[in-house]
Amino acid sequence: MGVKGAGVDLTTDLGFLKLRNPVLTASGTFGYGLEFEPYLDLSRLGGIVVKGLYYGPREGNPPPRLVETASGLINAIGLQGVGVEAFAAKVLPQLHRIDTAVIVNVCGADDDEYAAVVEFLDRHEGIAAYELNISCPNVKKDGACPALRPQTTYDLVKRIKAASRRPVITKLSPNVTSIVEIAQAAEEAGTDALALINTLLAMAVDLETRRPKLANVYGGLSGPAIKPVALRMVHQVASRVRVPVIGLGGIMSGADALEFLVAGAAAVEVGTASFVDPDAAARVVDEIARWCEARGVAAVRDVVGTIEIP
Amino acid sequence: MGVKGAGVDLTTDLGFLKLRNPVLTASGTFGYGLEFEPYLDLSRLGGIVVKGLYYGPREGNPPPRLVETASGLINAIGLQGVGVEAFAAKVLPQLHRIDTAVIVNVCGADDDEYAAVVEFLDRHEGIAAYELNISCPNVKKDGACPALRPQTTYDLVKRIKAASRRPVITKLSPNVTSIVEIAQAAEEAGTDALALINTLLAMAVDLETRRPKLANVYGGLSGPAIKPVALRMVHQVASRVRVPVIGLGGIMSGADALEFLVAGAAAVEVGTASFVDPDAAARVVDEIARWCEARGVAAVRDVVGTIEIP
Amino acid sequence: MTIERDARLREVQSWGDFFRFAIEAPAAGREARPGQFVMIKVSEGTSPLLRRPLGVHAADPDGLDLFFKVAGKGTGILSRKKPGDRIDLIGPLGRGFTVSATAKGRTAFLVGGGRGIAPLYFLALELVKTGARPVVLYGGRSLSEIPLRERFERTGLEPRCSTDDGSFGFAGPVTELAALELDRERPAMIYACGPDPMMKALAAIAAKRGVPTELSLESVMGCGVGACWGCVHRIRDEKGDGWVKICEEGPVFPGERVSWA
Amino acid sequence: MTIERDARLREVQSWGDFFRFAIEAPAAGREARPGQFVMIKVSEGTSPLLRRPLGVHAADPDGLDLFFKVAGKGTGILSRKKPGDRIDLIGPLGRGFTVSATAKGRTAFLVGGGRGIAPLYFLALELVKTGARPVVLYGGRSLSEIPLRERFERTGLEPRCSTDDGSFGFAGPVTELAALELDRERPAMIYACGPDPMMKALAAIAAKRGVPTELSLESVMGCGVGACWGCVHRIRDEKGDGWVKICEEGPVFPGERVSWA
Ligand SMILES: Cc1cc2nc3c(=O)[nH]c(=O)nc-3n(C[C@H](O)[C@H](O)[C@H](O)COP(=O)(O)OP(=O)(O)OC[C@H]3O[C@@H](n4cnc5c(N)ncnc54)[C@H](O)[C@@H]3O)c2cc1C
Ligand SMILES: Cc1cc2nc3c(=O)[nH]c(=O)nc-3n(C[C@H](O)[C@H](O)[C@H](O)COP(=O)(O)OP(=O)(O)OC[C@H]3O[C@@H](n4cnc5c(N)ncnc54)[C@H](O)[C@@H]3O)c2cc1C
Ligand SMILES: Cc1cc2nc3c(=O)[nH]c(=O)nc-3n(C[C@H](O)[C@H](O)[C@H](O)COP(=O)(O)O)c2cc1C
Ligand SMILES: Cc1cc2nc3c(=O)[nH]c(=O)nc-3n(C[C@H](O)[C@H](O)[C@H](O)COP(=O)(O)O)c2cc1C
Ligand code: FES
Ligand code: FES
Repeated sequence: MGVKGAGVDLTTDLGFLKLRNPVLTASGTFGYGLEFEPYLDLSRLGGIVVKGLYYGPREGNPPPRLVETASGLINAIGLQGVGVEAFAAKVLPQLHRIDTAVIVNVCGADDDEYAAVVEFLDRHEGIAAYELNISCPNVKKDGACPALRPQTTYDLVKRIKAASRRPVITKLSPNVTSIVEIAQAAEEAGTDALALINTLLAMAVDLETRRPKLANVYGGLSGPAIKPVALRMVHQVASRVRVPVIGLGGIMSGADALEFLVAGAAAVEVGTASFVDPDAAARVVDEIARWCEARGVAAVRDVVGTIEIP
Repeated sequence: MGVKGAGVDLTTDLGFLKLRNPVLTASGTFGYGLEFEPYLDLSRLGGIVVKGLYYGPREGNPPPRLVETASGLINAIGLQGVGVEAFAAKVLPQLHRIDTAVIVNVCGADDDEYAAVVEFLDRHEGIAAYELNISCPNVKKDGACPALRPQTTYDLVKRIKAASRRPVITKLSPNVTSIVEIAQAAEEAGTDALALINTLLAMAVDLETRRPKLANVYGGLSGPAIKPVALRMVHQVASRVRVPVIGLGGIMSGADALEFLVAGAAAVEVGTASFVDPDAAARVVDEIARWCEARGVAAVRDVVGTIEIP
Repeated sequence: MTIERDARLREVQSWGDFFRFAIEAPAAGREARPGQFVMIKVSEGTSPLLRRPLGVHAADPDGLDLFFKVAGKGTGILSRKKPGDRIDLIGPLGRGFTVSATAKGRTAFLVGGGRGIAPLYFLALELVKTGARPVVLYGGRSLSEIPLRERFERTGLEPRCSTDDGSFGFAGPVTELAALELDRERPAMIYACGPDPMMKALAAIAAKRGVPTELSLESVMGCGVGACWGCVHRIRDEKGDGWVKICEEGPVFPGERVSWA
Repeated sequence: MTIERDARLREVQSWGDFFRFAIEAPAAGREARPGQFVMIKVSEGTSPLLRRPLGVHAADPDGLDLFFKVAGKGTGILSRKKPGDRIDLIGPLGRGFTVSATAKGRTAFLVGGGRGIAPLYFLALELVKTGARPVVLYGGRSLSEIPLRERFERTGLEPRCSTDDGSFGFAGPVTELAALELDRERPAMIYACGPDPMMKALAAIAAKRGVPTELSLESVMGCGVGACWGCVHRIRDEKGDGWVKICEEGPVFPGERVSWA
């Protein structure tokens, strides 16, 4: 084996989907994937979760849309996007030539729109699964979204599972009292997997102008600052559901990713890190492989959920 | 006026309590106050919130109790403390000679213990108010505490208000779906003020040993990392309750403190910052005064809640 | 565009809060065009977390120059780097100025406000190469805020300067100076970079006289590579207004396409 | 104890991962006693957020020395500081070794493992001043891990060394070396600093022979001033076991008071 770590088996089986390795890119932090071709070989990734899609094209929020905080980033993009038609016509065909799993992050103003998105996309090929974004804090007042209540989570997931011919990954919000309750509601409704966490509802104030730094007032906090909350939630959920959990939140390195795997995640997503280093996700893959090799771990799956609680 | 900023009126009126300035020290981050006498003049602070007190002495959790994260700190001290009798006998008398408001952070394993603590302390002088810690994530499983539900919050606050002859500040947990619901429940139950936020339930994993880095598994995340979440919650609550809100979470500087005041906090607490710089709270007072003077702000209260939402 | 994880800082020149860095980065240097920018990681740690965008101030096959003003934390950390230190940059990025828009022999106005002068030096040199005649209008708050004067003069370009406080050159905003110059002479093109209010005023002045402009816009940037959608500005096209990513379609836009709030 | 926000780094000496810093900090230097420590802010930013505890390695009226091994992020940043750089420290903190516990003319064993040797150099010098006879036992993984040998020798102290790999001196853990030395000679006191397993073993060895010990304990420290209750170790007193803050009552404790998990 030439490359260090090349001998390690990184394949990851989510049951409904086999991945080359457990590293996906997080929705909204990797564009439609193609933006990153100059920086890394996309076929080295486990998969790509594309930017959140509503049915129609969306304007998004006015700027400022981003503000940096201590080891974090608050965003209020407002899911600006091209809509399903343009996506299917312009983006999907180009993604076909890339040998990696393409997962579409599905959004909606209401349950009908979510359903319309998957029904439309079901008619197109080249999509491995849907990631149901029921947790975007940047579109409604006070960050309202279906993922804040077990019932709304259950209803939406049930509806989408019925509407869709593809596996559904439900992406949860950390802005809840009991992430386990929400996770279990999604599981009961038949989700094939869970992804957590989305961003923490947050705010920044410009002291000189005495205004919010974001035009949208509130936004979603991501990056290393939130990793300890994400790890806790992944650990809480993984031990209490049967479906695979995809962990994310502040992953910047292979070591970060491995911590999520140890805590019980079957796979991970790399988000904000891709802004700092466009090739971060590929580096995470390499670092995971090297770590496994150095420790004599033959297959990365052997690490999943191995945390010992003394 | 000699000192820069000395001309600015920093006095803060919480209604039930007048403070020299809006800067308090956060419970558990300033010991019993006396530990800091070598580093700053305690009488320059608006007040001191002492370490959480249970009725009896407590062992606390085994070490490791602390782990650093990106711009943050996770702690699982488990409220080790001397108990009310030793506090009243040894600590309180020494605090008498210091000319600053002393606020006692009250804890309990159940509502009865909370009540017992205030009933005991009510018989002693030199306490300006109680801060009801209904939100410590480090004592029960999965961070369970009364502040996670409106009803348990309401019941406990009601009980303590009836039991106590002193004003009660209710300290809220950020680990909830709707901080506003909890805040309103505490207000209905008659709390005199609200303090937010306590720590975010978090976890860190030691990749090499594949164990949690904290003996307690989960702990509470504090420091600059959580400031954006704290500001958001203070802003959400301040505009929806009539009682004064005390803001905290990641305040390291006068500018940070002023952001909380602008967002609607009547006063602030300095927490983790005191670990990094034992004189941080006094520095925050100075920086607030200097900022006000430079901007021609005559009284700091004129800044409170002045945020403009465009 | 490339990721250069260990480009080297070769030379540092400074004037108060302003710094010029000469950086050894051959690949980026060869590729860079005027108006393009690079994204720099100023710290190894996680705060500041994001890279900072800086325009290419000059470029040659060995590398490129940056010219920046300390605006806060990130540029502050950057300014403390010493020759020999590692520089982690991505670039060149974005679409720059259309050098060819000014024909051989024709005049172009290059209007720079404060740190906005950075990319215009590179542009001026390229225009000279094509045989066009760049006229540099350089404005700042005061004399200390227009430190690149000598650098332009050394290349034979005589920048016409303005200062808000009148401490040097024309007393007033550089946009007023531009208006006066436009009454004397009608350039083929106006290229500009500076704070939004200046750009907005200049666009209006140029439009009134029917002179085409290219404006380099600024925004907070999360990624610089078109992935975060954080850097949008209101831009017109056939289909009307929309939020356009300036890191990707810009940072340089034809003045008539830019809508101002 | 004082906060010295701008103490100056005067001199740096290094051996691989080990560093000795001579710092100009008069107030702290005058006050420091062997076994006390200082809390150092290694970065201006928020990561790492907390100060790092380092023992006082030597002290005089001009300031103090530190001796540390790069263990991670914080000590890594610290190790890159250069003479003339600012050092932000609080100290001296905690309760050190009881120098007077070894009477004039009596022998004391000073047992240091790895970086744990740091405070014992200071202690040895103080013991010599009081007319006691310090015998230094210095252990490390290999020759490269016991760099302070020469420094001790220059002061006339001949440290007896051990290395786990036998690359220098006694081959084996320093605790075994201590056991052998104890069979030859019975000191008035054993002072020790090193990793927990070494301290635990040493405490047992000394107890068996009835020799009193003082052990300097380590723990992650949030504040160093007794405020966070994060640095506790299991310590015995009249009332039995309890979690005791080592930054306040320690870091040095009589061996018989320390309970080991
Ligand atoms: C395409 C492009 C090219 C640029 N070229 C140059 C250049 O050549 N020379 C130069 O000096 N500056 C340039 N800038 C501006 C430079 O990027 C900012 O000054 C820098 O990012 C501020 O970072 P900081 O950490 O020092 O300040 P911060 O501490 O992040 O912020 C300080 C202040 O600057 C504002 N700010 C932050 N980021 C930006 C930004 N990207 N654009 C505008 N304002 C910002 C903040 O809102 C705040 O008010 C350019 C910006 C863009 C978008
Ligand atoms: C009272 C006291 C005196 C000390 N004196 C010295 C000294 O003179 N020379 C010296 O080299 N070291 C000394 N240490 C240890 C030193 O404080 C740690 O090595 C340092 O804090 C590690 O910080 P870091 O950021 O480099 O490592 P991190 O990146 O924080 O952690 C790296 C590894 O070190 C461990 N660690 C972190 N903090 C401590 C700590 N406070 N104690 C023990 N292990 C820790 C972590 O668990 C991790 O495994 C002392 C510790 C204490 C408590
Ligand atoms: C700029 C930005 C845009 C995002 N857009 C989406 C989105 O469209 N859909 C979604 O489910 N999550 C979105 N997220 C959340 C991320 O996918 C991820 O859940 C979050 O950032 C935490 O991971 P990180 O800390 O690694 O970034 C976005 C995050 C950022 C920073
Ligand atoms: C070590 C430590 C101990 C704490 N103990 C208490 C406590 O006893 N009672 C309480 O209400 N909050 C306690 N807190 C929470 C703080 O008071 C504060 O709410 C939190 O740290 C957020 O503020 P900060 O980011 O400024 O530290 C503790 C925090 C830390 C870090
Ligand atoms: S900076 Fe991220 S899209 Fe432009
Ligand atoms: S380090 Fe904070 S109490 Fe000891």
